Amino acid sequence: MTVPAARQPNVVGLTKADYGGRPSTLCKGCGHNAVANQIVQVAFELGLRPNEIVKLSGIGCSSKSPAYFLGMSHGFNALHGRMPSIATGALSANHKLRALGVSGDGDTGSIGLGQFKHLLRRNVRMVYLVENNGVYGLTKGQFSPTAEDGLKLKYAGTNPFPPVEICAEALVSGCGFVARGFAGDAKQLRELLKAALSHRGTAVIDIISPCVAFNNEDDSQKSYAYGRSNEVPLEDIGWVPPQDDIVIDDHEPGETRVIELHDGSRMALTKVEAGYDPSDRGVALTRLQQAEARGEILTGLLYFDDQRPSLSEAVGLGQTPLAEMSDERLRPSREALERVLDRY
Amino acid sequence: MTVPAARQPNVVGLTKADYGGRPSTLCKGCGHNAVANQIVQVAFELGLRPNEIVKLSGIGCSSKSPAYFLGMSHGFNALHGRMPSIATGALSANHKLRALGVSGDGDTGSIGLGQFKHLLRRNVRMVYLVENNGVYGLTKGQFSPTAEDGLKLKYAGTNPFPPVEICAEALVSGCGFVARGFAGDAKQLRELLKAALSHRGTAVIDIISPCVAFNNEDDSQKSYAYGRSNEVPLEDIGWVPPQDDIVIDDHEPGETRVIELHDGSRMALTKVEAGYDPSDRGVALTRLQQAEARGEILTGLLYFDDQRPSLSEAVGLGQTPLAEMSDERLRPSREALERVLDRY
Amino acid sequence: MADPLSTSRAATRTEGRRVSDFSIVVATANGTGSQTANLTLLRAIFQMGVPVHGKNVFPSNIQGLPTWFHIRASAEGWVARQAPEIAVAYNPATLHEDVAALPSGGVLILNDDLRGAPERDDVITYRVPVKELMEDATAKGKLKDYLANMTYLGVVTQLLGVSLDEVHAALENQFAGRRKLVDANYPIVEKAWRWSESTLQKRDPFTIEPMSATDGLILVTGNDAAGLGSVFGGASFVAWYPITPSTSLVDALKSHLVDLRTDEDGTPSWTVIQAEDELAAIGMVLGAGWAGARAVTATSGPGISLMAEFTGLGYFAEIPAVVWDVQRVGPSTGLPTRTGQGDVGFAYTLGHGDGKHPVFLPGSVEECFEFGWRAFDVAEQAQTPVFVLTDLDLGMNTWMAQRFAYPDEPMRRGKVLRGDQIPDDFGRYRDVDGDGIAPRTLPGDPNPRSAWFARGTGHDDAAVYSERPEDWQANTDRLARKFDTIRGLMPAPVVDAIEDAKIGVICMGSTQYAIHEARARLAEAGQHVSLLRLRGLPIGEAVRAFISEHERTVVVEMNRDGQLCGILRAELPDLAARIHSVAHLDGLPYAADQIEAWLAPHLVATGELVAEEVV
Amino acid sequence: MADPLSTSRAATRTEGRRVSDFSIVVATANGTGSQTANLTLLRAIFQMGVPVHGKNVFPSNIQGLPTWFHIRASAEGWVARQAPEIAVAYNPATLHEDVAALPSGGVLILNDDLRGAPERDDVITYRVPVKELMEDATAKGKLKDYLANMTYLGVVTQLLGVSLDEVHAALENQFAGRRKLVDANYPIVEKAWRWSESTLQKRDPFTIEPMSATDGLILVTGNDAAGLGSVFGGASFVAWYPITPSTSLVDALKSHLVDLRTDEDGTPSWTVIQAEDELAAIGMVLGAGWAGARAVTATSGPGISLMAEFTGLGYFAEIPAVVWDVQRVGPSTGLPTRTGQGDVGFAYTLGHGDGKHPVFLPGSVEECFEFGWRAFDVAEQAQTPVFVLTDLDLGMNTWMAQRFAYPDEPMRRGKVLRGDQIPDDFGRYRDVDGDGIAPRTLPGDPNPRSAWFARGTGHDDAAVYSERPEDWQANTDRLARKFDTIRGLMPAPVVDAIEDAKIGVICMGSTQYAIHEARARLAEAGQHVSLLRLRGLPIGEAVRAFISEHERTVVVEMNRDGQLCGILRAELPDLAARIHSVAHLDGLPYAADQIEAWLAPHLVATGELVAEEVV
Ligand SMILES: Cc1ncc(C[n+]2csc(CCOP(=O)(O)OP(=O)(O)O)c2C)c(N)n1
Ligand SMILES: Cc1ncc(C[n+]2csc(CCOP(=O)(O)OP(=O)(O)O)c2C)c(N)n1
Ligand code: SF4
Ligand code: SF4
Ligand SMILES: [Mg+2]
Ligand SMILES: [Mg+2]
Repeated sequence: MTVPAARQPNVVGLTKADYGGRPSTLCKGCGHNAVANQIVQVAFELGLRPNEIVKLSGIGCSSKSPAYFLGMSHGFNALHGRMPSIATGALSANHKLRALGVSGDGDTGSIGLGQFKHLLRRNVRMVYLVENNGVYGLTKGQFSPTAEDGLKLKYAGTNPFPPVEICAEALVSGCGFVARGFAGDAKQLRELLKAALSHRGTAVIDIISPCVAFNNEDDSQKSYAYGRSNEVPLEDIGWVPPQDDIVIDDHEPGETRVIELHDGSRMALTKVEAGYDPSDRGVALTRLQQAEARGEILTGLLYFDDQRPSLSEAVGLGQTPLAEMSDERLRPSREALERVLDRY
Repeated sequence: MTVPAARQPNVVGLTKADYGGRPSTLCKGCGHNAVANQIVQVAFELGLRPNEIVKLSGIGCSSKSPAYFLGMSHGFNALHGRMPSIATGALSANHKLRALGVSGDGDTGSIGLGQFKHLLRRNVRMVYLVENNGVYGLTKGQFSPTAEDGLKLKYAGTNPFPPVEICAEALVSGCGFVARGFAGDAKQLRELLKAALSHRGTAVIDIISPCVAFNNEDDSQKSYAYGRSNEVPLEDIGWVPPQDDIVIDDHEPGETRVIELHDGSRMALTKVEAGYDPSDRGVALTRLQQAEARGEILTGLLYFDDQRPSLSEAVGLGQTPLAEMSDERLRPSREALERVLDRY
Repeated sequence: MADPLSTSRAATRTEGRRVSDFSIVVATANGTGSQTANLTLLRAIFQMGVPVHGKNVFPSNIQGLPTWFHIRASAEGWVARQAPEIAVAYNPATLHEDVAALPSGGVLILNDDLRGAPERDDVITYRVPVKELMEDATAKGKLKDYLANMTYLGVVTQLLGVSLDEVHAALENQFAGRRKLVDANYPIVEKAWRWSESTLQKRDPFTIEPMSATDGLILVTGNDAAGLGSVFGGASFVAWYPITPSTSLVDALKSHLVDLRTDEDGTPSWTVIQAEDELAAIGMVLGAGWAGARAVTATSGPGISLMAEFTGLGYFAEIPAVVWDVQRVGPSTGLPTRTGQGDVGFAYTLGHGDGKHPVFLPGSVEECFEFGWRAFDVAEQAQTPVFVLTDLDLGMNTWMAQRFAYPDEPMRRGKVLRGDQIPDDFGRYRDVDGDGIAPRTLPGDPNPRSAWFARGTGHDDAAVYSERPEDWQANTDRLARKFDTIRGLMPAPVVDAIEDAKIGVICMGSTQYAIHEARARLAEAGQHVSLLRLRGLPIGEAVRAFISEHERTVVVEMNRDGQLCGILRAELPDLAARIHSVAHLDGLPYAADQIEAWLAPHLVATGELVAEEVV
Repeated sequence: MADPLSTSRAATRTEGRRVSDFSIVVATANGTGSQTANLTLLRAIFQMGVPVHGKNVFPSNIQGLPTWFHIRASAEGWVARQAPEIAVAYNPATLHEDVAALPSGGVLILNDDLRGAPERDDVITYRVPVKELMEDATAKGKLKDYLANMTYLGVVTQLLGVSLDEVHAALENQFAGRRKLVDANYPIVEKAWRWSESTLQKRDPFTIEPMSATDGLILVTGNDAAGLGSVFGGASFVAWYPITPSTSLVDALKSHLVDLRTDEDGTPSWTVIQAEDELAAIGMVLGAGWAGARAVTATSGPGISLMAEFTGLGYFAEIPAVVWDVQRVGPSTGLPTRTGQGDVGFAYTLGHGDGKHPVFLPGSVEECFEFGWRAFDVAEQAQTPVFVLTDLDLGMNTWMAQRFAYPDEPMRRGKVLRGDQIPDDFGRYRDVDGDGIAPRTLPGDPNPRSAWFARGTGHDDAAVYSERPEDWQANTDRLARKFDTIRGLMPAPVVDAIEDAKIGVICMGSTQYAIHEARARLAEAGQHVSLLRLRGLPIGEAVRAFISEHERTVVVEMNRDGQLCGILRAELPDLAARIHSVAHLDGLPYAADQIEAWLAPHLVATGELVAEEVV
């Protein structure tokens, strides 16, 4: 596919700007902004029709971001952890729509874990993005359930619990598209987004998306948690200096890259090798475990299987979405009523 | 350990009858009754002190059963799907207590999935039994999320969704004791219960516990679902004939046994082999997958690891439970207050 | 344990014959399948043209615990609960209490295989040799126990003078004509009926005589009616989580959808999803409503609690939804198989912060059907979650009803703008008509102007996030205006104002039947009481008028705290002093004599009754 | 976007000097860390003995959006919101509005690096060369921007006549004496102060002069006070889920626990768990309460909705629990960083079915502390969930307060039977004392008789499952009796009844400050209005008496629907006609002039004001 230049209209006659949204109110340098930008780019490149897309989210900094892309698409900023049920209803009412859902690690892994898992069981056709930063951004830095065991954060202290592994959760729940990306790896993210948008059911992408405000390891020299406690009053977590985006643009398949976060802490990202076969759920689970054991984070398309019907297929919906059915089709006839009453 | 005779007092001077509860109001032949009986037997054999145990449950037929054992122990029949949070609070308030929790597959796998998974992350010290029958018993036979994909039930129709695998869920949530039993295999169940009761954190036992009233495969000749539709008015799901317990008492390790349920449908139970090493989470997951692929249900102790501290250990509680602390210890002194106020 | 509905111990009227005016209780154990026999008995009486009603008093359990089925036949058409004069005792576990509960002069039909029935020489006893009657029944084993229920059906019908033909017809109807089933059951009924005819000699005054009072009527449960009404309301998306007593509503709804809303090629014009819990169920319904479908869920008390947060979102983001609450006894898990009206206060203002919701209050199975489709119209016209509060008694018991009337107006889909209808200055929450209801657009609309971002956070009238105080206040004031518009959309109360009556009673829902009967009795005694049956909230002018016209208004409701009374007092402060509360909840439907007793003090207060007369 | 609190455009009083009586607003962007400078300014004024109060108006966002900090100095001690006469404009994004909002005669302290400030020749402007002042600051990069806030601190203090020593002391206090921090900041303050002294020439009338009005007082937020009070109430188990504006309550609670409740060997006498959501948080708290711990959770609106089902269980199973609701603006997600009182109606009857809960209504930081420990006593004495409703304004803003009084009575643990105290006929729900409160036992008790099975389902007085109507009614009637006992346990209202005043105002919580100021102004104009500040629900006799003594009662509350007013009308029907509602919610704390305006029509109605006077 040839990628149109931003100012040129794409196949559906829209420019990149047409896929933009309102100005972001997220922190400068927040990974979530980078993701939003890639969504705009991908939608533009694929020539998606904004009216065929709905944007969904829960509550959190991440969940705010749908306001910052696809301004010509309808959207629903739901409740904390409850995007999945809204998505299930909306996609049932109109299964012609494509849903692009943005959630956070707290929104999905904590309050929303149950709905997330049941959404996957039903295989609702949508792209489900988890912008994963290991913290609660909007409520100022508490641990999210995806924070590593033993992680020390200035605000939150030490985390004594094992992390919720979004990809593993998706795998055991029978999800047919499980991937992980990194907000700073635009190329990979775009590829994953494009593949996800064409998936038959629920496509989950767990996106490592660093929080520049609160994901600050206590003992890291460069963290401004450190800075705060030594030069800046600790109480003043009100101070959040703008940061630059973390970007890696040459991460090769099979390669492990160590990236440095704003606080100076490091994170090892391993991209699945070129020949990786994503068709075996068991292998995917094992690879995740191995990476975890090595303290690495595995990225790429980890599992793919589109055999399972989506929800609307499973319930046998036809061409016309429920939401577009005529009143005649929705309300049976007088005679039909009489027939039923005759049985009573 | 020598097993005392029922009428003889055990090490703590109690007879088996002392561990009994109120008469069961569950259906005759319900697997849940068999489980309750084994709990009584095990508590008696181990010589547990009733006052050191609390019985917890959610809502459902299964969750009723704590009323039918250990009548001298305190208990809390909580809300549907919410036993885990009650357990977390209760065991935090008094970490000297041992908790025996009974839930159902709907209670745990559906409404309670989120709380279940977060309980496991925190590793609250308790035995967590899921009496798994694939249906909602108390609400008369709807599918539970553990029902197999494609299962046809007279009342509920055909299930289009993949099952929630309780053991796999426990494994990915970092649970250190994951086992599966069968209500009809008393010997194995007692062994698992005894091991679970001495575990450091949360011990999960997924117990296959057939529902004689509603787990009736549509097309099985012997099912009374079949009977109903042909001889008995279907509307009358009010008819639930008493059944005998299904019992297998000679199931050897490594062996696969096909059992016949009351409706004539069959179920293949495979017991992990004698030499099985339960110390590898990855292996446990793989074995579960393999069994599933063969249409078998793996039973036995699938995974064991007691390295992780329990919640009360993680938060560093001392000898005295919070609930037993003196008012003096709970309310700081006048001077302490003045000291704080001086800072304001 | 004793049958809670058989409470009266007063001697029953036996002089002369008691034609088509008495109550029967059938005592069996849960899971024995006696429902078929009971419903057949009910229907046989109905077929004879005699007004009849059945109440099932069952435990929250599947097998073995006692259950009682009550049938009241009333030539005058009363259907409220009444202590039975005839008891069918087939449950060993409650034998003693069931016999003891009979009034002297009552009738006992006893399974003779049961031992230890207490002697009651003031009661007429007929002993049924069940084993014997079952001897040559073809069926074997467990099925035999099940069929044994047919023996009392045969005996009771014979004793009451119901012909075998009637019983056979009723059985056929009950089995929807499925031969095999009829053939398996009927022989036993017949044998018992003939045995009774030949052996028993009638010593009691109770009989059924043919009438034509049920001509053109149907027998149906409220939940079935509600499900059917929803289908005729165009329900296309249903998400729910099982809970007694709402489960049978969704079961009925689904089977009617399968029956009436499936195309020739088998394509459904609907989707029903069993959600993982009630939070998800209401979330799915709101998602579907936002996307343009007519979406409904049904639940009971605990589910309403779990729907609180999402209801607030639906209210604030202005999304249509219909929520049925088949009320059981609360608080908490309470009594899942008993009836009550305890959710009205909670549902009306469900959710934190400000907000009120339209509440339909059906009082009959006809209204369960009617509100089944009307609720969608109000939900879409007002773009808000709408509650329909029924109860277990209305929902799960079998009632006589007029054949349901086909919707008398087209579906009202509310203000939805499509394509070119969408103005350049479209703002999702702009009150262009001044009625507080702004036009909405739906996802999928090709017009780029159509897009808006639904949210539970503060927004301006273009749905853009805003923390500006004036935006918040303008928006919530508009929502208050909208609620006034909604007043006009709710069904008017049913008023029976008696010329210069001093007392007016206000009620809602299924309690009306006991109240009608009590009012008739009072009227005979010369005490006239007006009645206003509320059919929806918010209230309209009619309620104010009614209360103003009476010296004293008594709000009768089936909860402990007098919730509806509190709502009326709060909304009509100038009249509050005249508004009194009669609130009782023990899980049982009201009986007329309870109402009489509760109204007595008020009649005394208004001087219509002298204290002495109050027993 | 404009600062919502700077609404008045009336010219400000400039004749003569304005000594210690004016408001300042500091406009910056969120995330720039201006809080330190603002709190230091606040404290410096406080140290000079001048009554002062600060309100932070911030967005629901982490970085970049506008935020305004208001400081009101008032020699008379008024702390209600008042439109500022002095504006510090450091935020380019709101520069225009911030300047425009100033009253004529007002003062503008402008970051001179910002371009495009509108000309206001009716405003006194001082330009601060921030870059220049920061030039030789040691810190580099981003930290420099952060420290830049210190420049306005220096200039403002100098202009107001606050000595450098005071500022330094305030800074030390703010940094809890941490040298490094003081040394990093103070030089910049000093430089700016001296620059101001040497270059600016004072042209405005606003000054601070030393007083002794704050002697012995402290400066603290309501959430901090609540956390501290809870610790002195013996809180030992805390489960919560983060949500603004309750998060800082739990943060404070936890840090006080670490500080005051950790043994020498480091063993905590407490556990704090961050739950996965609010359903789990309240569940954990109930589990801990059942097992005998003093357990508490804190949340805000959405969390209250999610706690509905569990609250009903706590009410029905009778388990002590304390729930703090730091109210923000609802319904739904609403305005997370704005203040309101919209949960009172919902929390009071939270849960489906019948049921009412004790609600504490703290109106000051002192009461946040006091109710912090008292709530546990009531929860354990009444064995029920207790709510404490505060709000964002009280909870997150900084208030002057008396030093908190140490609890004047020992911990009341309620009726708990242990070991041999447990009678042979122990029944968990047996009302032995007739006050509706039955003694409980705790898990772990060695006495075998101690065991009982807690449940949300119907039960007899021995906690055994029961569906019997009489058991249900007896139990729920007892719960109603218990609620009457609770009336006696709640704090009495604070009443200021004015001799033959025709109007009585009833309020709750933090709105009292604006009301006090308004009443003082009215009193000057000869219009006397009584005040009753409710401190808890259910109400007691004092409320009835107060309303009876006044021709007209006006219930002032910060929500749209007049929720408290509705409760009072419903519970006092005979007085309801006299109870009027003043309900306003836009997210901002009330100002005295708003109260005056809202009361005016009522003063007219009672003839104390002639219509013409009302503007
Ligand atoms: C029911 C409910 N509880 C709590 C909150 C407060 N809250 C808002 S966002 C959030 C956490 C967001 O974390 P995450 O999903 O990781 O998003 P992030 O901000 O990190 O992108 C919480 C707890 C809420 N809005 N609703
Ligand atoms: C909030 C809530 N929703 C629904 C119900 C109704 N309900 C009671 S038990 C049950 C399902 C029980 O299924 P399971 O946990 O598998 O237990 P089983 O009866 O099969 O042993 C449901 C849905 C309830 N009690 N509470
Ligand atoms: S707080 Fe963290 S997650 Fe939120 S916007 Fe800022 S950087 Fe992003
Ligand atoms: S319905 Fe099923 S689960 Fe419930 S008691 Fe009967 S057999 Fe057991
Ligand atoms: Mg996050
Ligand atoms: Mg089950």
